[in-house]
Amino acid sequence: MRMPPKYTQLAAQLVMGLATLATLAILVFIILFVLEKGLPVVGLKFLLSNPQDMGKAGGIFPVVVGTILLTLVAIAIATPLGVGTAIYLTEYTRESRITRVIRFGADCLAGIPSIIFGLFGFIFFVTILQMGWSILSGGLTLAFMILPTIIRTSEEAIKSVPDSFREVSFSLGATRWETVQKVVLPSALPGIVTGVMLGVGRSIGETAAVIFTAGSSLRMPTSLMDSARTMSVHFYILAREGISTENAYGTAAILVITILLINLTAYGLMNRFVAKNN
Amino acid sequence: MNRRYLIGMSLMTAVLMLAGCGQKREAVIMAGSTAFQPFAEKLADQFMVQNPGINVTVQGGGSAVGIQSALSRTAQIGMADLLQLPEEAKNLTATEVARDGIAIVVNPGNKVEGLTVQQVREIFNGVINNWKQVGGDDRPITVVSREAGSGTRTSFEQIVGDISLAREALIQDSNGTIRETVANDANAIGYLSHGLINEKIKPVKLDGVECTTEEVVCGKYLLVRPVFLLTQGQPEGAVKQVIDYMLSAEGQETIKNSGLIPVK
Amino acid sequence: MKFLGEKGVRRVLAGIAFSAISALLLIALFIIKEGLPFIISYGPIKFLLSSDWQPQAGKFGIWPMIVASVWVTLGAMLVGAPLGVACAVFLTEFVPRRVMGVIKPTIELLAGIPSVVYGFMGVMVLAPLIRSQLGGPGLSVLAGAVILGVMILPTIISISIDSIQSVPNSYREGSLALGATHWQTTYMVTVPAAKSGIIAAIILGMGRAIGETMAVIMVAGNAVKIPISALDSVRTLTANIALEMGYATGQHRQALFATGVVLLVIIMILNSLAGMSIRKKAGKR
Amino acid sequence: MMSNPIKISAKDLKAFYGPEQLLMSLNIDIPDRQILGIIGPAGSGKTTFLRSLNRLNDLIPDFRIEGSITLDGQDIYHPKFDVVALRKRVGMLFALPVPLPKSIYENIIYGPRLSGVGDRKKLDQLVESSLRSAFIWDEVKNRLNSPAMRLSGGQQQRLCLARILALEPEVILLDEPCSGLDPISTAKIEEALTILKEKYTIILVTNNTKQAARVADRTAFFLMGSLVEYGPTGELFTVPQDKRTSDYITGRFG
Repeated sequence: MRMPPKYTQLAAQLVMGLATLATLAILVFIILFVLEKGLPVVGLKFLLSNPQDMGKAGGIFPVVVGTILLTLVAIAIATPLGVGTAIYLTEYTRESRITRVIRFGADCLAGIPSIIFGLFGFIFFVTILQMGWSILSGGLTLAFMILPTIIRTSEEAIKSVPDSFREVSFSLGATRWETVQKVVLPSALPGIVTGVMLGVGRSIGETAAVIFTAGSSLRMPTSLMDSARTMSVHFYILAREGISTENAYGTAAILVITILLINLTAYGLMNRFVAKNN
Repeated sequence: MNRRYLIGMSLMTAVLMLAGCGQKREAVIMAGSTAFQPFAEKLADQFMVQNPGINVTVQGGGSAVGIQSALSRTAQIGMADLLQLPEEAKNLTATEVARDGIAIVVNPGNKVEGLTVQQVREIFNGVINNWKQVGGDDRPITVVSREAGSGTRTSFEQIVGDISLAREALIQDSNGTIRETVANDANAIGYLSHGLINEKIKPVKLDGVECTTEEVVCGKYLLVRPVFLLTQGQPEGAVKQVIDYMLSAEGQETIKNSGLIPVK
Repeated sequence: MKFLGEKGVRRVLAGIAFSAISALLLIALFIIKEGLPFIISYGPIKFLLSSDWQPQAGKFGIWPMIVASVWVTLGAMLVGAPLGVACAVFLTEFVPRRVMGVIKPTIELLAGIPSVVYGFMGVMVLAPLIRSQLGGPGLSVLAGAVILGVMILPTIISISIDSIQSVPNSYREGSLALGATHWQTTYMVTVPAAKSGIIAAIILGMGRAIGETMAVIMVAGNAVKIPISALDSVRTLTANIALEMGYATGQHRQALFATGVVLLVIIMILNSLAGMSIRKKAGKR
Repeated sequence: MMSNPIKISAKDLKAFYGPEQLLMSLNIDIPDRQILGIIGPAGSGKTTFLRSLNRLNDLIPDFRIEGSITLDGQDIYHPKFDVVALRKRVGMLFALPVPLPKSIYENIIYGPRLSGVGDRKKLDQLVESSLRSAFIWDEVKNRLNSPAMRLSGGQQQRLCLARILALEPEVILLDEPCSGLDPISTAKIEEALTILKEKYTIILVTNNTKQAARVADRTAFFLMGSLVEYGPTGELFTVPQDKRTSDYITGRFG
């Protein structure tokens, strides 16, 4: 049975449109559900005061600080490593056994369950390297975890920069590194930022690996060597242990808002950048 | 971009170095049993009000983490709530600071008020699988247990005896999740720390004895397990101060008020 | 980095490029060191294929967990991959750019929602629904697959969108100019051109699904049992590790690390298969 | 006409891509400050030859070259020869205009800034003079900061030419620079070239034999990787020595 192309197109569009609608509906439902349950608790006071009685009452200030610090450490370590790897793979080598090994390594790393990262981080950073349960241990573990995401997305982004840009740059007397810095990276930036945002998302959202490496102390961290509890861990403990469902949803709502703000900022910066050049 | 990055890195290094030198307060880290963690946090807070020079941090992870971290000195005090400590822990000094009753709980909508030890055994073994067999409605039983190795589960199984858990049993990894699962499922039965009973679930009598602090202290209630603090060698210095505080009248009073059973 | 010179830069980058593989090796080394001796001493076949998991009684068979992991992951891919790819294609090819500009950030926002929130939604909304509508304990393979499938949607969608968008417009124009409809162009030119990115997206999504721990623990029920139907409660390999690690000592602890080894091997096999299929499809490239 | 000194000289030049040989033992001397036109059918090795002159072929894996090319008597394939410096001396204009995704101004100063020119005033001057030399200054002088991508095809190609001029090179390579342009833009580029040859050595690969006849001082005819005929443009087009040349320029094959 062959349908005329026009009807195939309509059918395809309909099916995909419905799929999209369903997907968006589910995702929007989750956001609205969290916000609806969480927003009533949220306020400046909730955000900026210390928790009391294991989080049953009071706010989540130390948790917010812990989350930000942990994510920053993870991103600060993983971004240069990930983007550097992507640059090496696309710009500095040809397809060879080495690149295949590196890619395979990255893919495997992407598949490693967070719990294994947690165990590893606990044995290696916390115990052997004597960093203890700390933001640093947690950040390093998370950096390992988000590294493959950043490598993969940056690689795709860098690959999609047209070769002609590189040729022009070389023909104008640029070295490879200058070409990478001035032409390739700027053009690939939106894709790289997407990767980093995904990485931020994963670090903020991680629970298992964080509990084992950064611990779950509810106190305000005073240095990177202090233990800290992230918002996800806080949510998990509050919700699962049934300490306070309200504060759990409040924490989740703030998580959602935080990520929204980060994304908006990144998009704003990126759009300005793209508009300037195209 | 590179320069900014370098500056960022150097700043971070600087912060790390400061962090290394800046800590003048004596630090005590406690880690282990998730069941005892909330109580330890509360006790630590009270302790630090009286001893501002000592910083006590409490981490979870589970009893095994408590033993591991005490052995590796990642934590000065390990917390374990096992009835019998494993081989690895025999070089550690164990101090019992509290006891904990294990309550058998069902959904508040359940008619059943009490069970015998034999009935509990058969329910968890899967021999009894409908509530009508123990005087309830005609509904299947959803058994909810803890993960293998859990202090609560080990103690529960050892005291009840002869339990080979039904394959269908749902497994939850903490007291809180057992409580939530039983609260959400009308057919469920589970067991949890006596201190965590609330209005969302209903404890049942075991052989006619209610799970209350009084019954536990006078030894009538059967399901009880100890909470140990583990240290390398005899506790001394700040570590001793922390443990002594927990054993003091005030500490034990807090333990009692929080729902655990004091040892003294 | 000017002071490094071209050669210096190359060397630094080569060093960096090995960070991922060294991280992998380091992790694998630790897990294998702790887990492999146990597998050998206990007997690989008994460990992998027996379905008795009773750590207290010294019985360690992980076959039910292997089956469960496969079921839940497959289920999640069945939910996540078609929805995600369809959504990405529709958004890039059939929706005005301006609308896309709003939707894509929203989707990326969802990538940041912690898995535990998805898990909690599963416990509060999905599991009761399954329990009342379809029967069983609610915490089940189905619940796990749906929650994981939804959870990996943002990852799949956002990476797929990026790769579809990077297909040069001249391809589309070329095809349209030859009289193909918009859909034919999408399906015969654009999507094949973006295939490597889409597959990468699906692999990343699958990685997340296999590796997810907390959400699965919350919604799958964790019973050690080979599932017969989608309504049965199951325990995945990851859940097995995370559930019991807190309390495991001695042989039990080794058995959990051994579970990690098995997980690692499964993931490597999956990745090799995926990698092979990409290379085959991509042909000479 | 051969009075100008030799700028570039290729001796026994062979190029390979994997097992395939693209250039068959080529010998050619290119005089300074003239326009050399290279004509020949597709696949005759014109572009390969052109890209060997600034070693852009180095970027292609499996590409290999034998023989020698000298620039002012220096072997540019000598291991110690600085490729980056070479490319600054030998600029190249591609078949399709490729403005970098930056503003017009930034496109022009891309090369100079890499060579370390940081003085704003000097850069401003450089931008104006190179845009003027490429006959595009009047069209863009009021929007130097707008994205180069927004220019029309013909403007983009002249911008690319200006970008090369800003490098102050010695040699300019042009690879079918007008293949995508309208006659007016083409005329502007050709006009620019005839003026530029007073300062630069220009090598123009073209598919359009008439263009070679119009602007080139000397013309070379390539066929299947070999140099068939090479001489002053007038002679090559009026009295070709080789039958294949006359067949090609009269349009009988190719």
